[in-house]
Amino acid sequence: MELKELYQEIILDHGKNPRNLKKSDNFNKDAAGHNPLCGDKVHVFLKVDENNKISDIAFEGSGCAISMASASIMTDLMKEKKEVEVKELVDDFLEMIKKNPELKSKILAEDEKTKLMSLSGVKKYPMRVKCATMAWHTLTSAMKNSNTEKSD
Amino acid sequence: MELKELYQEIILDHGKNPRNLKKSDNFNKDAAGHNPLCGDKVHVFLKVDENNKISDIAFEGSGCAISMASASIMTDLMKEKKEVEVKELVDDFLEMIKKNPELKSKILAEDEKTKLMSLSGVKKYPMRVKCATMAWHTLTSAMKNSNTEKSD
Amino acid sequence: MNIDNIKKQFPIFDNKVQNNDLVYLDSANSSQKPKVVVDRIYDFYTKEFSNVGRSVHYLAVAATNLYENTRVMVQKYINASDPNEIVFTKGATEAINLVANTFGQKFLQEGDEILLTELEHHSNYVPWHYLRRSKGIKIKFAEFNSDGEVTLESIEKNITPKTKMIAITHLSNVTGAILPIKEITKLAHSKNIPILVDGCQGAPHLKLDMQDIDCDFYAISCHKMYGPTGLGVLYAKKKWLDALPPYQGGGGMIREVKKEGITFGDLPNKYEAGTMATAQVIAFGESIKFLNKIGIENIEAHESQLTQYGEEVLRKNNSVKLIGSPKNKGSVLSFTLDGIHAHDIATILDEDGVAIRAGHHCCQILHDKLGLSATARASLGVYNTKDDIDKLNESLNKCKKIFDR
Amino acid sequence: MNIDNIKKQFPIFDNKVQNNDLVYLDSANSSQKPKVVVDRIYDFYTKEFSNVGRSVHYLAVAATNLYENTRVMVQKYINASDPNEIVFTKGATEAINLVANTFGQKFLQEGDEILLTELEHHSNYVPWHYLRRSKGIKIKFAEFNSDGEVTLESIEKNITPKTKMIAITHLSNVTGAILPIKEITKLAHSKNIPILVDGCQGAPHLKLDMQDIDCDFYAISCHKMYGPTGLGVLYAKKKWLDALPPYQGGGGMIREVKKEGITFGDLPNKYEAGTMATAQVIAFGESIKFLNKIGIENIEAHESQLTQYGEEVLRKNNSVKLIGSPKNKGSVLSFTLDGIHAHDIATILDEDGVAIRAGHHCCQILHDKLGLSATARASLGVYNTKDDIDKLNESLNKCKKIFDR
Ligand SMILES: Cc1ncc(COP(=O)(O)O)c(C=O)c1O
Ligand SMILES: Cc1ncc(COP(=O)(O)O)c(C=O)c1O
Repeated sequence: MELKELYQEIILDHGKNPRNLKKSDNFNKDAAGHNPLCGDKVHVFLKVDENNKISDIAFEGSGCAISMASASIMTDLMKEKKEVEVKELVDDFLEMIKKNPELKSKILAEDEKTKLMSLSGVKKYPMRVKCATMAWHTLTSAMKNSNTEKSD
Repeated sequence: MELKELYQEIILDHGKNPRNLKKSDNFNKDAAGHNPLCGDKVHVFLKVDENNKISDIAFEGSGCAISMASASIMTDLMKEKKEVEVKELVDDFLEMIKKNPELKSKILAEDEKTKLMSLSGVKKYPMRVKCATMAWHTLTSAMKNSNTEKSD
Repeated sequence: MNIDNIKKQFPIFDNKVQNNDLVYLDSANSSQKPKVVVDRIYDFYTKEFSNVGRSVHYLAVAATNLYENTRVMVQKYINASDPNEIVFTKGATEAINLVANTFGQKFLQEGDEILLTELEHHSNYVPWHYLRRSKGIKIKFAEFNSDGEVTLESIEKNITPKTKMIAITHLSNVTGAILPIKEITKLAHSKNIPILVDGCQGAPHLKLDMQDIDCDFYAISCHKMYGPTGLGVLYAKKKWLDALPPYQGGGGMIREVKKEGITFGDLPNKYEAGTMATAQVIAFGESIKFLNKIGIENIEAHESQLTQYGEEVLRKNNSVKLIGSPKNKGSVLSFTLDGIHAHDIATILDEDGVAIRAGHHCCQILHDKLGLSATARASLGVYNTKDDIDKLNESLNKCKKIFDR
Repeated sequence: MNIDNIKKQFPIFDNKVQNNDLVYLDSANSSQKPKVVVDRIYDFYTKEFSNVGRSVHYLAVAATNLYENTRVMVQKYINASDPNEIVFTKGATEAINLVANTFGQKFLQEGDEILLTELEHHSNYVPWHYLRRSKGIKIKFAEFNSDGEVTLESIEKNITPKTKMIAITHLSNVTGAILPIKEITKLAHSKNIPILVDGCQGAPHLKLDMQDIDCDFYAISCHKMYGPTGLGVLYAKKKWLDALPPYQGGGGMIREVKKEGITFGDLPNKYEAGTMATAQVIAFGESIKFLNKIGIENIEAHESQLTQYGEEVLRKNNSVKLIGSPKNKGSVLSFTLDGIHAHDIATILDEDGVAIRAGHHCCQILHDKLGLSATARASLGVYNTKDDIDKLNESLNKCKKIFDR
């Protein structure tokens, strides 16, 4: 059953007990993401040090298991990553979700890759892809320190 | 062929050479009618005397054979008619065009009735009914001395 | 009324969806279409097609008659007093925009107030919001109570001498509450305030009588009413359609056009600019016939039974929390499921062929107030059965199983 | 290209109309629909129906994909650079209203000028007229010459430093003149003026390349393009759709909704408020495929031949006077007949199954200038043949006979 692939134990675990879900007040970059269709929200907070390295990362938000798990796993993996690495990982993840069968980046350890690949189940659920990618797009915005919200 | 009923000789005659087609400047009531779909126009001018009788009637306008013939025949028949008679004739004509097989009014002579009944051919052409009735509606407006045009 | 027979009139249920029988519980979003409606579209395009009102040839005359006949059918169905009170729009959203825009232009000034409710769909808020920006008007929201209802009192409390329009839903697309629109209209009129009813959810499920309700405007979404997409109806009292300026400008709605100025046509053309949705209007006539054949009273009875049954079943399921418990409730069952997000529910249910909606259902203000980012919603139509509710409940239990691993 | 085969793809020609073969010469009003388009509507409603973009169940996902695929098909067909430059509307009239309204709101002030032409359809005048009333702008009309053409010079002459928008037809629905829109766009842009092209008559007949034309806005009427009624397309450069405010407000086009304020969604949602014409959009995809299969170059060649033939035949008929003789002429033949009003012509032709249009064709300014209250118009589509022209001519001779009694 494909549902089991979508809702793997690791997803349910991160979905129910998301890591790094807290308001960090020790950050210097942040961005908010929002899926207007379903109301899911995520706000990513970063502390980027003088070497362009993420020394701390956290997020706030609410959403479905997929989006929470994705933000949780992402924040775990991004800790201590340099800006170029962050970019590489985000691209690699988005490509994998869109089309590639596997992650290509060499930055992650095998167990980290396995963790991330647990999100690949959404490929068969096109309407849920956004749930998995929202945190990642928001991280990209945060690195640019541009808030993705637009005001009227 | 039904077309022959629609375009009877009398219609063609009145359509090509409409009677009373002139700008009268000796009038005290008038109204303009307009079919926005086809652009047909008619302007009816009346001189109503102290006895509420139409002592003079004319019209200006342009349009199809049916609308011109209808205005022409109408103006011919309305001369020297009293207000109540005008109303009766208009109602009778409109009822005939809509549903009655014959004219009911006793005001007209037989040959006048025949002339008017020549317009009954439009019954089979629903989109052309307005062509036949426009002048008559405009006459009603003119009797009330209310201009049917609305301005923005 | 034999409900099996009715379901048979909807071809969509003849086919499997992903190897499952379709359990369609998303009718508040859009209803399925009976065969008669789809056939009408087919026949119109293949045998009778022509544009309406513009040409005098045979097909054009016939199409115009069919089009105008539908206007009369709608008039009769909602018991409006005049066919010219029926304006065809592209949807309920456009109908409300039309009213907000033209009413705003003519009658609203800075500081004037529009009274909505917290139950409103975005389509009955955003158009008024525009007037906040362009005209400096204020928008007030009558609150809903813990049952998810908006009471007459809640409306009354929010009326001030500056209230210029009350715009409220007939039937909430989230809590299912049926608002006392007749009483609210009476109240509004006693203070000389016109009222717009967003009838998107009312029209498919409730008997409508415009002269009895006496509201000034009523917006209908035809695709939720067993009709085609891309069509809506605005009912408006003739005095308003006469008084308000035209909305969109174009062919068909003018009287005379000169370089210096333009005069506008009479009703019903004034508000129907450009080529209209001819085929859709004509097909919607079949939706009306379909509804009339079953009888709206029978539909009300059937759906009310089913809604009650749904409430019972879901109440018994301890993991489910229903949103709202209005005394007067329409065919909507919104809920949350312990610890499982609505999106996840919808995905899992879909695997069993159970189609529901998850999200804020275009009612963010309501969801904000409830502190929920999303809810799941099962909504009913004339073709639904108790079996559908049972299948919904089974699938909900499956969600629990998957998440409780 | 075998034209008989193409006619066979249109079911309307399988049936007699009032015992006559249908000679349909009213395509500028609305075109007939090929079977593939009608079938697509039927199949969508009976097998695949769901609302778009709002639910996550299978049918909704599939419908959303079909809907968005059509956006891409339209983008490719008109060679726009981005699918988000395609906005679905209820018609070309709405498309132009959308631009006039939002552009007016944001960029126009009292005294600003909009430049139209005397050829414009009411749909490309009335929306601008509204801004005359609300904003105090001025409207200028570039003149057409004795051939019924608007030249680059005529446009240039009317541009002033106050000109803020040029809005012109691609192909006149009365004289058939094809305007040099690429050159006019270049001229407009050299003076920093954006340009809207009313493409209602251009889109069904001419090869379109938005990036080549480089216009800012292009309005399309799908029902004239072998597609369903109730649908239009607005092409607009992305920079404009980003810069302009939203038009109608409702579900689907928002980002976040609070009691105090609203933020709006990104493209393509920003301009598609409420439930869209899902079935129509999806079916329009089939119209595009149909056009692609024949090839627009082949259609252009066929129609151009036919138009020339029509001009020849009607010129030879001494009683007929053609309206306009533009060098670059599209599939429209407007004319008058000595001493016989257009309405009478249309009625008599109809008796032979020949469907034409009579009236001012929503171009009163043009007709006023010509001193005519109405003209007759035969307009061509891909299914027409020389035989249709011959039958038209025969019937015109019959008109003479009836009137010359
Ligand atoms: C040149 C032109 N512009 C605009 C329109 C209006 O298009 P629609 O009625 O489809 O909105 C038409 C068709 O009637 C047209 O021919
Ligand atoms: C209560 C309510 N109002 C308004 C709308 C908008 O209707 P439409 O999308 O058909 O314009 C809907 C449906 O989405 C609704 O449920």
